[in-house]
Amino acid sequence: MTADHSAPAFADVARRLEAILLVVDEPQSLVSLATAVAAPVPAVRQAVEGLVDDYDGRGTGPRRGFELREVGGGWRLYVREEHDELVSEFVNAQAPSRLSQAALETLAVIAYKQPVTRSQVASIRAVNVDSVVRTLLARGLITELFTDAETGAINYGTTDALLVNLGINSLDELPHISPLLEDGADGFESENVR
Amino acid sequence: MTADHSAPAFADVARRLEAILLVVDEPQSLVSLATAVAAPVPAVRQAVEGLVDDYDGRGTGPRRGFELREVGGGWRLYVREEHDELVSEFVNAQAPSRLSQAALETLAVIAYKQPVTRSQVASIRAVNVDSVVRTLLARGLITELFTDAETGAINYGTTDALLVNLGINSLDELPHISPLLEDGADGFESENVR
Amino acid sequence: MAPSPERDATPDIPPVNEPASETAADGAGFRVSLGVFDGPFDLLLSLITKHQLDITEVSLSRVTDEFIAYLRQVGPDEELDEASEFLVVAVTLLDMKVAGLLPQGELVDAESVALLEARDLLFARLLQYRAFKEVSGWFAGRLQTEDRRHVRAVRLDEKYRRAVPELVWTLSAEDFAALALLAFAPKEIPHVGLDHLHAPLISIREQAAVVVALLRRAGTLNFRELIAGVHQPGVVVARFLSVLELYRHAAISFEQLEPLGELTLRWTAERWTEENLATLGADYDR
Repeated sequence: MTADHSAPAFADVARRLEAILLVVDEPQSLVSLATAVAAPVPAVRQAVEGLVDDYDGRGTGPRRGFELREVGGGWRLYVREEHDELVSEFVNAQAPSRLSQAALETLAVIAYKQPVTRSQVASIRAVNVDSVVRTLLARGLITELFTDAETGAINYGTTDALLVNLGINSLDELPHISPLLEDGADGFESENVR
Repeated sequence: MTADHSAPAFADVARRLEAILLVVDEPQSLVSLATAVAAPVPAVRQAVEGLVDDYDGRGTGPRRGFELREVGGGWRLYVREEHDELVSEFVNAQAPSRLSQAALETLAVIAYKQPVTRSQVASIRAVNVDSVVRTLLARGLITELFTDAETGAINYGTTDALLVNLGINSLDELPHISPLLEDGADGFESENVR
Repeated sequence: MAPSPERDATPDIPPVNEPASETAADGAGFRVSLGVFDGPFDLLLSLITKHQLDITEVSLSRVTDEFIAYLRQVGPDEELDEASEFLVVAVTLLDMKVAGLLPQGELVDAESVALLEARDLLFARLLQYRAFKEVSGWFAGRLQTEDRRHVRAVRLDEKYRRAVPELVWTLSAEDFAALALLAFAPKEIPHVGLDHLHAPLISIREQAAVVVALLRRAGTLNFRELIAGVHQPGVVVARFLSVLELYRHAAISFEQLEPLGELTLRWTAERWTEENLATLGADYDR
């Protein structure tokens, strides 16, 4: 509403964003941030970009020990990477158990092929994937998207939690493998190869 | 250790303090902070004071939406008071007045299985439960009981607030579902055939 | 999932990814330590990598031989579906090899067309599998990097928590227990629904659970009582089979005074755990 004084309004939005970012426990989209600080999305976008620069030391201040990152579809405060070890020691963090190679490959297939059924994944990997799918579900990395009305097969897709775990903001940021896939596309789409 | 170059060392301590302060729940004493960032207490005191001024806008940067405050003998980041209302509204808008089905089921699992870790609950529910556990914690329906010395996993249990909501005096008054619990799966006592 | 590492394993054989040492003609030249591979494509890829060859017809015959040799090591008691996955690939490879050995006539007959298609399909799937295998390395790296990151996730201050609207709670203790039952119910990954194709499958184990529950409560029952109120013939059959199984486990005894006469069942098990139930009727699973 008081959009006449551009500079103070911007600073104001940035300060309110800082307050909100301090309490959130999930990535917040620009829209959700805009609602929270009662400002239009473009102003919030500008303020967020300003804060990123600010914390990265491209403003008047120093490069902070924390940073503002866009991950998993939203913005959150992170410890800057160079201090990760220090913080790990302090919080005595346990390294979470790693995913098996089979789980990683299955996850990759689901990420690129979603929505995809278990039998489609199995035919790409040529092995049974049931237990691996269960692990990925329990980790919250994949989710059931919908059930095929005709076959009753469940279609799986990846979650925002996967994006967060990969440190990316959207599936578009996955590396390109389409050239390889196009080669192989014909034939196996017909799915009853066994 | 490299206390010869006072200025860069100070900045360095301040940045590491920022990293630690970003992740702590509880106010941290100067001694604890000094241990965390591996710097002598006087240097840490100086850096903390520097950060207070910095966040309050008495340095080169703006007055931040958060502040560094000493409360109960320790230091922690707080939302600056002038943004309290904004944050309250945000939190309020985020928290529905009813628990979701997922949250209720997770709560039930914790109630009957306590003490229980998040990953145990996740494997019973076959979904990731991190965010609902946070919700239940925030609602005061569950609490952290203790941390497993070996695995570092936090064990959760229910609170008196749950008992009050259920209208019972103790956990013993929860209706029995023990056949299910003993072996976790085959609840055949209930005789209902598909 | 992978074949068990013990059987037929020859541990002193170099890993398959190593550059090809000359292992040619001597039949048993190529041995793999079982358990290394997670599937036929995995094996095929390893063989191809081992010979540092492109997937071309030139390499095909050799790779086929080694693949078949590997398959021979997979014993007959190997998991059926696992072995069959390997077999499908092996048959395709063999077909292709045979086609390569035979002189090619000018006439393109239906069979060779089908063979070409099979080859293209196999190659296509192999390429695809390799693509996913490669990209899974990227996933592993990213997950590992991000595991080390720390995000701000602190408890909400008490004063903000108080701002949260009062929780609306409508469940009684009984509702809550019912919810718990629901939550503890085993969550099998649902299978593709085939109900529209076949009669629904009836589990002997589930029926045995019912029989056990009924008999333990009553002590003695005749079979008619055991199937009282059951209208599905399949359930009756399953209950009968589970009675036989329970007899085999010495959990019950039965009496029948005359042929086709009343069958009286008595619960006799001194020790009975749910584990017995879990393995019961396993013979009928396939």
